[in-house]
Amino acid sequence: MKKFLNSAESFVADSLAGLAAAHPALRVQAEGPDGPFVARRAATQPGKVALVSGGGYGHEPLHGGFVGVGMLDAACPGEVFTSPVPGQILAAAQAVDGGAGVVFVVKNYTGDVLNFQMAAELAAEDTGVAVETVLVDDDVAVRDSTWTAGRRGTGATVFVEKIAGALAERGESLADVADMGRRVNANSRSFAVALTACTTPANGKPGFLLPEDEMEVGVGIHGEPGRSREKLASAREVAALALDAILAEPLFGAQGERQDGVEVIAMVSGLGATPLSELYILFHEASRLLAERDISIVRSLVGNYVTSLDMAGASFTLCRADDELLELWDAPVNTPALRWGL
Amino acid sequence: MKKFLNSAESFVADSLAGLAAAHPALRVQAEGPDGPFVARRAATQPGKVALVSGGGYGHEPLHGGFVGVGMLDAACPGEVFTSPVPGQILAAAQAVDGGAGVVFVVKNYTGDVLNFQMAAELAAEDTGVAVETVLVDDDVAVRDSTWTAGRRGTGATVFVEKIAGALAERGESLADVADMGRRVNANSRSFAVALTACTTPANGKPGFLLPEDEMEVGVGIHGEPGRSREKLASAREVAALALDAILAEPLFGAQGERQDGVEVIAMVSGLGATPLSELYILFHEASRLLAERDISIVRSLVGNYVTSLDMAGASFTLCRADDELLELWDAPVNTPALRWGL
Amino acid sequence: MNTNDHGGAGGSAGTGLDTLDVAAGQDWMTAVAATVSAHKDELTELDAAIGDADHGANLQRGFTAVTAALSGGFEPETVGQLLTKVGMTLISSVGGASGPLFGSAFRAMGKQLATPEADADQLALALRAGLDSVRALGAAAAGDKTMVDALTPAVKAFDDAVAAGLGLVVAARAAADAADEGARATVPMQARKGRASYLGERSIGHQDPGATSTALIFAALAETTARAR
Amino acid sequence: MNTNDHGGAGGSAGTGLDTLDVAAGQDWMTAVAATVSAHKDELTELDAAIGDADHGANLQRGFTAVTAALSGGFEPETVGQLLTKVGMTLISSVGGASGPLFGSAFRAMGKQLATPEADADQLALALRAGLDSVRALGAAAAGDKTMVDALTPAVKAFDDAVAAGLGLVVAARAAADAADEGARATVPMQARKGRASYLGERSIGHQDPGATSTALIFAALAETTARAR
Ligand SMILES: Nc1ncnc2c1ncn2[C@@H]1O[C@H](COP(=O)(O)OP(=O)(O)O)[C@@H](O)[C@H]1O
Ligand SMILES: Nc1ncnc2c1ncn2[C@@H]1O[C@H](COP(=O)(O)OP(=O)(O)O)[C@@H](O)[C@H]1O
Ligand SMILES: [Mg+2]
Ligand SMILES: [Mg+2]
Ligand SMILES: [Mg+2]
Ligand SMILES: [Mg+2]
Repeated sequence: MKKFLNSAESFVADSLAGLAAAHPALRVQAEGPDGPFVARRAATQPGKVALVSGGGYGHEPLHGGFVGVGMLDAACPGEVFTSPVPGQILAAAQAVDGGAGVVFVVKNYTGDVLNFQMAAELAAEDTGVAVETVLVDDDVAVRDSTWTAGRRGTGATVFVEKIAGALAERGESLADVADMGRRVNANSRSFAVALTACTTPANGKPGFLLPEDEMEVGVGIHGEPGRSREKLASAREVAALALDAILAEPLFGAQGERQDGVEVIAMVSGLGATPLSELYILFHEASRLLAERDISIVRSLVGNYVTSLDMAGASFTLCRADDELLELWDAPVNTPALRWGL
Repeated sequence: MKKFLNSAESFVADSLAGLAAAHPALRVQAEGPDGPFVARRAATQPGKVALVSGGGYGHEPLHGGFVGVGMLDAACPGEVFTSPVPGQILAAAQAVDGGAGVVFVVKNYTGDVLNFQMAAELAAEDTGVAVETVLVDDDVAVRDSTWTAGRRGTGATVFVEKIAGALAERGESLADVADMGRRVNANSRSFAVALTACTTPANGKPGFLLPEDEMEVGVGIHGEPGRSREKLASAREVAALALDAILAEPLFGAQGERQDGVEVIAMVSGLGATPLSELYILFHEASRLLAERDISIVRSLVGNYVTSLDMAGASFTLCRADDELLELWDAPVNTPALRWGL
Repeated sequence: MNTNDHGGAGGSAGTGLDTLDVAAGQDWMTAVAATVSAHKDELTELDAAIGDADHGANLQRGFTAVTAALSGGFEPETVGQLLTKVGMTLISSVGGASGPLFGSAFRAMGKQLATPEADADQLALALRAGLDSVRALGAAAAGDKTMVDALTPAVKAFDDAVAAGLGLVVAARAAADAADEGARATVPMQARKGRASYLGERSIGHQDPGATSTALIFAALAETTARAR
Repeated sequence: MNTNDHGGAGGSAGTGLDTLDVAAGQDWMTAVAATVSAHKDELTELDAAIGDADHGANLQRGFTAVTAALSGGFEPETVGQLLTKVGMTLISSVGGASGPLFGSAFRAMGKQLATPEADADQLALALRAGLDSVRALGAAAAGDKTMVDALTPAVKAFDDAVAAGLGLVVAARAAADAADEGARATVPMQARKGRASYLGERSIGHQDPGATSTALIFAALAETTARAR
């Protein structure tokens, strides 16, 4: 295993210590009965709805890198690829509640869902903190059905956290902020492709072995194999494959037709080990393909936003936008990984 | 070779097209007799000194990602790891000159030095554009001597571009902006360690092979091997190794002594394939080591800023700061890769 | 992986325990912690194939925390208090899917056992409550390729043995065997719950990690009860 | 790598060229483009070992551009115009260290050859000017493990042959052999200029890519001049 670390056991704690050292505007509550969690150093403005997210470690900058004005109030990192525990989530919620309640932004994985659900129950039973939960489930690589765990939450999390975070900053109500989060999720779809597996510090070896000329198509962000293994394809083909899967969703209009007037926020996120130069190539191809369908990219992110440790690969996320969403998108934000207007 | 690309030949052009698509505030002059270069879409304010940098492709976000208000006016990308050519640099300089002259920020590599030098000569001979050149040579892994090509330019480039860019934005003179760039360079030192080699699209295979339990110490950003090959070490040891090399420089005070009052801007940059979680671990260790010597980190960057394609590794850069440098560091900047206050 | 490598212990009704008291409950947890540690890498590898390669680390972290929680001056008066503590500790230390699921199973069992010494009938009811709580929380049905596929046959085998009057040792052994068989039966299943469901058909051909660790927990129970005190 | 694989062409004074006219100059460049393409991967691999793995691609791009520049209706009247064009084209298409260095070498040669047909003496002077300009620009001395270590002995061998009255074909052959030998002599050197200098002692044991391509350029000259028209 080739990683910069001191030990698998201290991976998360050491990394959080680095986050704290690098970002004085954040405070990191250390591991323990009340942690770990990352929060803004400044207390929540009374009356402002707080946003708390979290999930397994290994997706940086998600979620700790999105804590700050205009986005999250706190993030709860679990162990690598392991959801945080209820006590930790509850502690974060209590720490950042400004009296107006807390929105949990939860990626749809059984572990995250159950642990946040237990935290919400504890909050209801033992504290006065009102909680609403927004489930993020944007990954179209997962064939959804009522009988399964449903789609995974991936790239749309960034959009949900940014846009609902901006609404919270305006002083809107718990219900409204949560509804906005749900709306952004409903408007968003993702698809990812991997060129290599990732290696968890605890496991020490790649989750799977991929020959030089193959790629995993429809992967998630936890190192699991994807829907299928295919021959390595050009950037153009990879972008087409991902966008075809995403645009098959009725959300983006009838398939095969030109979509005059459809506007999207587009993200191409690296999965951890793919350099920016390649992400721009994918974004170029994606923007060509969308232009062909008359879908306009009105805002975009290209970079490492939702990653999977050291996996080489990229995810594509589109969020169908409207004026309200765009206004909230453009609102000032000041976090380690997303910053503008401040 | 596992990369998202269409062809080795179109790698740079496709990637620049993606940069252009993602950042409407930038314009990308396509390849050709006058290109490629990346420039701000808005014309240079008359009287503002323009900053032009450039170098081989493969170091993204350097340099194109640092074009924007408060930093560069234009960046000239060469082919992968190949410096740009004089005509391209001259075209960029002419395009962004606002009448107050142009500062070339040049990383100290023979190719970059010669090509920028020729461009400067052409500017002097054929145009009215006044040019000053700032050479960046911060990499202490290279044993310097009057007989060699000198130290490489790496991480300090970001500091030079940010701080000199801020001074230019204030309307200072060509000589002053260039001097500031030189001062930042003189105040900065870097050291990098690689866990894997990188693969250029044209070559298609890694530049060297590194066993699972070894690392290259003192590498540059062009895939060349480092000063020595060592057994893989812990994050703590890697940080110590890098900082020992950097702090051996008299710039940071007498060695072994506590350095009360020494303030630095610190950067830990990934080399391309190293995830943020690991960079934070390294930053944590670096901040501990500096604290032990009473050196204060007053500003910091942790992320992928100066990369080497898909190399796994990290570089450490320290810039000895003072009030003037910090004020310029804190000045507003709006580029794809560095943004605050705007 | 054959999870039945519990090292001897025949389980003939004569030599082991008739009831599970607090001390035996603690022994059970010690045995679980040991077997989880011993099988950590195997659990992780099963999870790497169809999940996210953390199940071994998750359970080791959890049962290390359980061991610590039970040793640090904690003196439960009832088996229920013990198992509730186990459940709470798992919930607060494991995370992931398995933390809340195993955690609530132990909590549900704990609720049923407000006694310093549980007999086989009481344990049967408690195990059933544990299963019910996993099903209520995770909404997995039999055949979904989850821990439910080991838990369900284990609880049934325990029930059947108790109903047949065979006593704790035999019931625990029967449950362990059934759990192991149930775990192995997940191999050909296509996952419909948990991370493995994301793989669709590609989940077929791999044994479910949570079902496997469930079998380890039952094997530890069989081992503990079979041991003469 | 033996860069002398110029395929036949003995170089006996009788069969080849006595002078280099514009057409022969063009042939030379065609031959350089061909040999650079043929050796692209080898040049890249040499550069991968002690540099940045782009020398093959750089020169292929450069001489492809040269070929295009010379074919597109460009009709130079003097050898100087031709070589100046070659130099300008290399400067504007190669980048890296080798672009300006080779480019100014050809430009400096071009300045010396304001004639439709250069004889061996004129060429000797021009080659010397090329070497001088590389040394002025790159500041590399003999032994620094750069193209200078192929260029210097090549120019000297050319000079010596011309001074001995041996004519163009023999001079070019001698220069090519000397360049090749010079390139191979870079193997044990420790680099003091260019990227390879960053490696310190680790640069020892590898042949310099720029010296190697220099030898290819001289081999192409020998081949071109040796060929009967
Ligand atoms: N909905 C569910 N119901 C029952 N068991 C489940 C469910 N989802 C997952 N599991 C079990 O949890 C196991 C995975 O646990 P673990 O790896 O620790 O958590 P995670 O999947 O969050 O990484 C699976 O092997 C499966 O047996
Ligand atoms: N200062 C110098 N003087 C002469 N030749 C040099 C100098 N620096 C580098 N070179 C030559 O340039 C060659 C490298 O060219 P190339 O790989 O195309 O450029 P780069 O080093 O910029 O990638 C080296 O092998 C060496 O022969
Ligand atoms: Mg997990
Ligand atoms: Mg180069
Ligand atoms: Mg798991
Ligand atoms: Mg090179």
